[in-house]
Amino acid sequence: MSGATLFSVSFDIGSAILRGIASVFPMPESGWITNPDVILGLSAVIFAAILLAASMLNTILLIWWERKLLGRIMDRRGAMHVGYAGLLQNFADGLKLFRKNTVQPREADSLGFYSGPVTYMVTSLIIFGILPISSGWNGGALPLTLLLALAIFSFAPLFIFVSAWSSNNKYSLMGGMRSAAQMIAYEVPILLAVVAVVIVSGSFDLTTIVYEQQNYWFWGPLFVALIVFVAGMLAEMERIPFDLPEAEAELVEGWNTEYGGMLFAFFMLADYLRALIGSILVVLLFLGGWTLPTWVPSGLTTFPLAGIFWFMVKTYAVFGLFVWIRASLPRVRTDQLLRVGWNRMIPLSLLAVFLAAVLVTVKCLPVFGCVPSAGGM
Amino acid sequence: MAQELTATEKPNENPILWVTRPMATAARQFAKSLFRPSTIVYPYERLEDPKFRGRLKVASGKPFGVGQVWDNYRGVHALNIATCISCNLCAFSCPDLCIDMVTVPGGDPKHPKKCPQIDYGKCSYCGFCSDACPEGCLTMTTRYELSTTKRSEMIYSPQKLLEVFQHKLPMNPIRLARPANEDAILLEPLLCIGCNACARDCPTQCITMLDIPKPEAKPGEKLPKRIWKEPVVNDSDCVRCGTCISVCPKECLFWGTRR
Amino acid sequence: MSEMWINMGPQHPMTHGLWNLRVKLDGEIVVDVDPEIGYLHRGIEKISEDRHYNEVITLMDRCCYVAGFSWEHLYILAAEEALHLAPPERAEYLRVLCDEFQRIGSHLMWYAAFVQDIGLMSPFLYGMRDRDLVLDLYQSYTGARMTYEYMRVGGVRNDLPPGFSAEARQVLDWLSRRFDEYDQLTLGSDIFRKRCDNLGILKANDCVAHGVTGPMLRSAGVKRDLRKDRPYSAYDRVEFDVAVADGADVTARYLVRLEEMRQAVRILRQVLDWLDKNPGPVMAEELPRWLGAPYAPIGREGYLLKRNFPKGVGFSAVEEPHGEAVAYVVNEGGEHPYRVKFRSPVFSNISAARKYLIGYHVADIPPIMGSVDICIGEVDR
Amino acid sequence: MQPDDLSRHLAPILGDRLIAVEPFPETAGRVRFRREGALDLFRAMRDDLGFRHFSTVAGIDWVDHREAVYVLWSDDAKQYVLLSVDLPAGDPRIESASGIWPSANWHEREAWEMVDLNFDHHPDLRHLLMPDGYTFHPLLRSFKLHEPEELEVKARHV
Amino acid sequence: MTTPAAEVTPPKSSPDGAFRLEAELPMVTEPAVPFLEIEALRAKEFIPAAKEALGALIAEQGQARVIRPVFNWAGRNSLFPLHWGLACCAIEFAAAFGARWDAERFGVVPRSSPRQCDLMIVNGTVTWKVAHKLITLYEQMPEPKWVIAMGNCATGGGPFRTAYSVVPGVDKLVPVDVYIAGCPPRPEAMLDGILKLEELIRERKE
Repeated sequence: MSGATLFSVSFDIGSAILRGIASVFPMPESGWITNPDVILGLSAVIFAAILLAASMLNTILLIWWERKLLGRIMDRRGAMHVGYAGLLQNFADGLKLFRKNTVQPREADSLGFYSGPVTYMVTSLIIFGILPISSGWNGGALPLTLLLALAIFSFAPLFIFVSAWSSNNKYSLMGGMRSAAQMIAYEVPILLAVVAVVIVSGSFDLTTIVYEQQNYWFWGPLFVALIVFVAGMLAEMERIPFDLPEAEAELVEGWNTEYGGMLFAFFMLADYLRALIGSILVVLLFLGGWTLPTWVPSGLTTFPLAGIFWFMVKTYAVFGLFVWIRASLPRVRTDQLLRVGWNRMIPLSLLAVFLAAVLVTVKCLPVFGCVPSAGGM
Repeated sequence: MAQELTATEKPNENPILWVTRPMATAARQFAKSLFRPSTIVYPYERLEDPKFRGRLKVASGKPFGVGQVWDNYRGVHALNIATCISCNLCAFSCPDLCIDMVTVPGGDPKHPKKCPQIDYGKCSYCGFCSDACPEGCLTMTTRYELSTTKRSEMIYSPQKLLEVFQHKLPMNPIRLARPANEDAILLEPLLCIGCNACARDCPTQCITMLDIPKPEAKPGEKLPKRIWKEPVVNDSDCVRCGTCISVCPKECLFWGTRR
Repeated sequence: MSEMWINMGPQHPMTHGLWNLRVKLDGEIVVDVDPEIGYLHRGIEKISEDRHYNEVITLMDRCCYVAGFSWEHLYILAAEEALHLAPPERAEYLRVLCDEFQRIGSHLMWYAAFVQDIGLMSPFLYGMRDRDLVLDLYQSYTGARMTYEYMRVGGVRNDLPPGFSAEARQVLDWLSRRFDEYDQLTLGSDIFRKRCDNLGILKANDCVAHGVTGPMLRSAGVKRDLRKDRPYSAYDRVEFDVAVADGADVTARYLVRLEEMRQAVRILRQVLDWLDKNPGPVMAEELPRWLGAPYAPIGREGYLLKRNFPKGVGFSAVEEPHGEAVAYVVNEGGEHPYRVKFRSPVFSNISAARKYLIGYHVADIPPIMGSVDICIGEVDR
Repeated sequence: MQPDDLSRHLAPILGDRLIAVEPFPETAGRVRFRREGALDLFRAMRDDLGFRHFSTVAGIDWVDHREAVYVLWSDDAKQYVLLSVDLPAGDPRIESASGIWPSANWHEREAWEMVDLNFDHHPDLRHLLMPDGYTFHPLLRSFKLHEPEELEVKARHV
Repeated sequence: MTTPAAEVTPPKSSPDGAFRLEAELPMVTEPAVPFLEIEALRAKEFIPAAKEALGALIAEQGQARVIRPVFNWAGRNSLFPLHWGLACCAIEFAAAFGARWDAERFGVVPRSSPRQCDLMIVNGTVTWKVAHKLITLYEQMPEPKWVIAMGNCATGGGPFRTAYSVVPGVDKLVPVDVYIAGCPPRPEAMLDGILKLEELIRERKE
């Protein structure tokens, strides 16, 4: 595993810029420009910018992917006239929403009304800083990446509830309450399913977890945990069949009923950011991250940025699964959702933890490893 | 009858996994529509194009439209001004009162030629007018794109309807046969004053004024003051528009069954 | 949270039309409801009094816009009775053909709207796609997709175009395969069953007391179908079963409607067979001059002489896709009907909303109201 | 069920409040009664004769008087029956049927709104189709429709 | 007596060859446009828009003039209509979002909340009872916003314009940008109206 990493790339860019500046203006007192700390600071900024651009681009691509896939499942074409095959459709949507007025309802709480979407968006973006995309392509190499990611991920109900309450609309309020209840209910099974992964891999670091999957991906031995995790993620992402907070049929648009213009765009983007994060987590925890099995031809794994490529392919495939579920399943009801969450998912996740413990103790993991892989990319 | 109650019981199948069956159905549909969804890319493809006509292709899973859907579609009218006889029947038969008869150039000054002007903001496309048109000059075409930015552009003058006609769109081929026991225009001779109004205004010129013998005035009786002519209607040419009845000053013409 | 009233409507995704459901909620539980209609009241009964008998047909298509044929049929039956006319037999069969195709089209529209209410996305598209095929068939012989103006007092406007029968059979084959697919997407999913079983229960006694008719009534086990009980047109000459279920809940209504579509396919095959074999006139012979439809110069200006036409009262009832519709037409000898009164099935079905909504969750309102199959045009008229 | 059956059954109950039972095509008949006997007739129809389904009530304005036509259906006989009652135009009151058939509630509201028939003891006689405060009764013959004011648009190509 | 019945009589002479009977029609095969090409059909429109933007940038050097074409492009390609159904036209409105016409191709996605909409398609008869709600909904939509009067009832009351309860034309309540005639208009006609509105937005100057 050699070559460029995300940080080295941004470091190179930053130092090149600063060195260029220093060479263009060879002033005696400009030595501070090439100071390593300054270069480091600038490269951090560039790093963040690249991350932001990449995550936004991916989110928008994800929306396009969902629209096209949904269209095909529904026997139609989906967006196709704006840009090639509708690729620019979501840019048009974003630009239009950016231009539109934002109407604040009378008697709405402006602090919560405006801060809700922004914080919702920002917390979703933060997670991208710590998710590894390929070996070396991550921001913070913290030892507890997984926990941090899940912790930030579960901030969302708070902000949703704040913005729902602030918009002073009954539908919003009901949507916010549903959202909070549902996210809290599904936090526990998700965390327990993650515990199963942690037991098997022995680490809270996402990069380590991926490297632990070099020999076998975890989806085989930890199938129960995968099921629980995917179901929980569907609930966290508020997608059909668990899209109750935005249930279009009864609550007009759920908690973003009163939001229009850019704030609505924030909600929309953050929703899909969370969907992207959910898909990425599934890939990282269960599908071997950026690694491929050993039996694939080596040409597929050695081209530049192959890790990122395969990682993206897997992520979009997992999201395609979510879209497929969305296209074919009805929405459940609140009480059913909570009942499933507390009565089914938690026992199931406990079972997953127990199975993981048994597997580790008996050391029979490779038997279940469906995709033997010698990793190394 | 084999069964009396058909759907009495809910099918109580136990799904293996509660999501598999609908997801499998969706996947099957996805596989079908992957390369050719049943969408018609409207501004570029049109259902009225010949390639969508013809036989139905549902068997292949691509429902694209049925047969001669378009031949008798009721869209914008086409008016052949040349054959219009200004009989007013279209305006009479319009349930929505959207047809005005306006003067078009071409008539003689005494009998200005009047052709229908249609307000498509009121028209309900029922086809009564084209059914009523005796000469077949007002028909409905397959044109349906009528969006405008001004309300006034929705009013189609006879000239504009003529333009539609000149586009030679497919027209509604269904012509209704005339009822065999149609009533005819009858005359109450005692009331008639022979004023020629009916013959003058008849759009088909099927009324001729024939001389009638002037009766001898009996002593003490005063002859009615009138022209000694009487209208005779040629039933085979008459289109039953009722113009003669409406212009008759003495209300001496009426509908009835000719013996 | 204490109880609160919320307005669901007039612009709300649940309504499928223009009406307002005021709901009193205790948390997520419905405590009280108050349906409010009239947002689409267009005065059809009043306008009919100013219209010629045949011109009322254009209003009938727009009265119930998903079941135009059925309402044309309803009005035509009453008007013919009021005017003492009888259509030829072929016209009766053609009307049954229209009615049953309309039943399929209306139920497909219902299916598309209903599955959207419980959050199913793709079946909406499938339902609309298959409905478009049926609409194509309408268009091929009436010339319009939704507003047909096809039936006339004394018969129907025109005969079927050549080749119609073969195409109709193809569509029927296609549809009967699709019905199984629909079942896969709904009944095959456990979530659907969990959502819809034992939901919106309205037992047979309540149905009868509140005037609820149609698939809602039949889903409660009452086998009342005017096509069977009081056959009109050619319904006594075709074979079919009345779809009945006994759950009285949303699933039962779903089953009844799906079964009705299958029965409609069965009826249509028989009717098409009959029509293929028996050509004939489609308009009655002895029509009064001003009813001889196409050429009637209609006495707008009032100069046409009033003729002595026998007075009469027409009463008709048809089994519309939504339920029992009744028309009452008074003919006072003029060119216009003196009074036209329609009874809409959905009108009564909505009025019983208090009976089948209270006690359920707010999330249950859309599927329950969806299973009622609301067409607000005929409710408000 | 024939008109004779109806009159045989109803005559003892209603007495002189029953005017006649006329035959009506494709129904069990048309019962003409005086409005004083409304409740007794309704009860008899529902309980004794099995007309448990209240279909509709049509109000007709005959200028000099008004008429209410009730349409009922019996699942046993599989027949409709029409009940017709004449009400004076100045005082069009009649007993409400909504106590007998709950479904009559909305139909009577509509009849009151449209044809101005007053239903006594109706639980909730308020506007149904028209907005609150609408003072006209549109289906009366004296209420005339008129074309809306003409748009100031003229065709451009004349 | 000859039959007075209505009959289907094929046209005796097709005046222009436009009539074609069924037997002469070719069998429908697959549509001729290939798969990828059809997706790219309207992509070409983006290039003129981009050129327009660039040209404006070079010619005018003014910020507003540069940005306007881009935003107009965005605005006209993502019209969110309000999801509500008034009457008959609402069914055709729904059919236009069905599989056969698929209005989402143009970026037209109905939203239920007026705050997120920029296009109100008045698809049916507007009665006086609902008039003030319609105005409220229009006012709840954020600028810029457009109104399409779909069908004759919204345009001028249609067949019901004489009725006591019907607003004769929604332009008496809200400003209307595009009228679509038809009773009801076909889904294609509705799409045609939306395309006409897009042309309007393309030349927008504010």
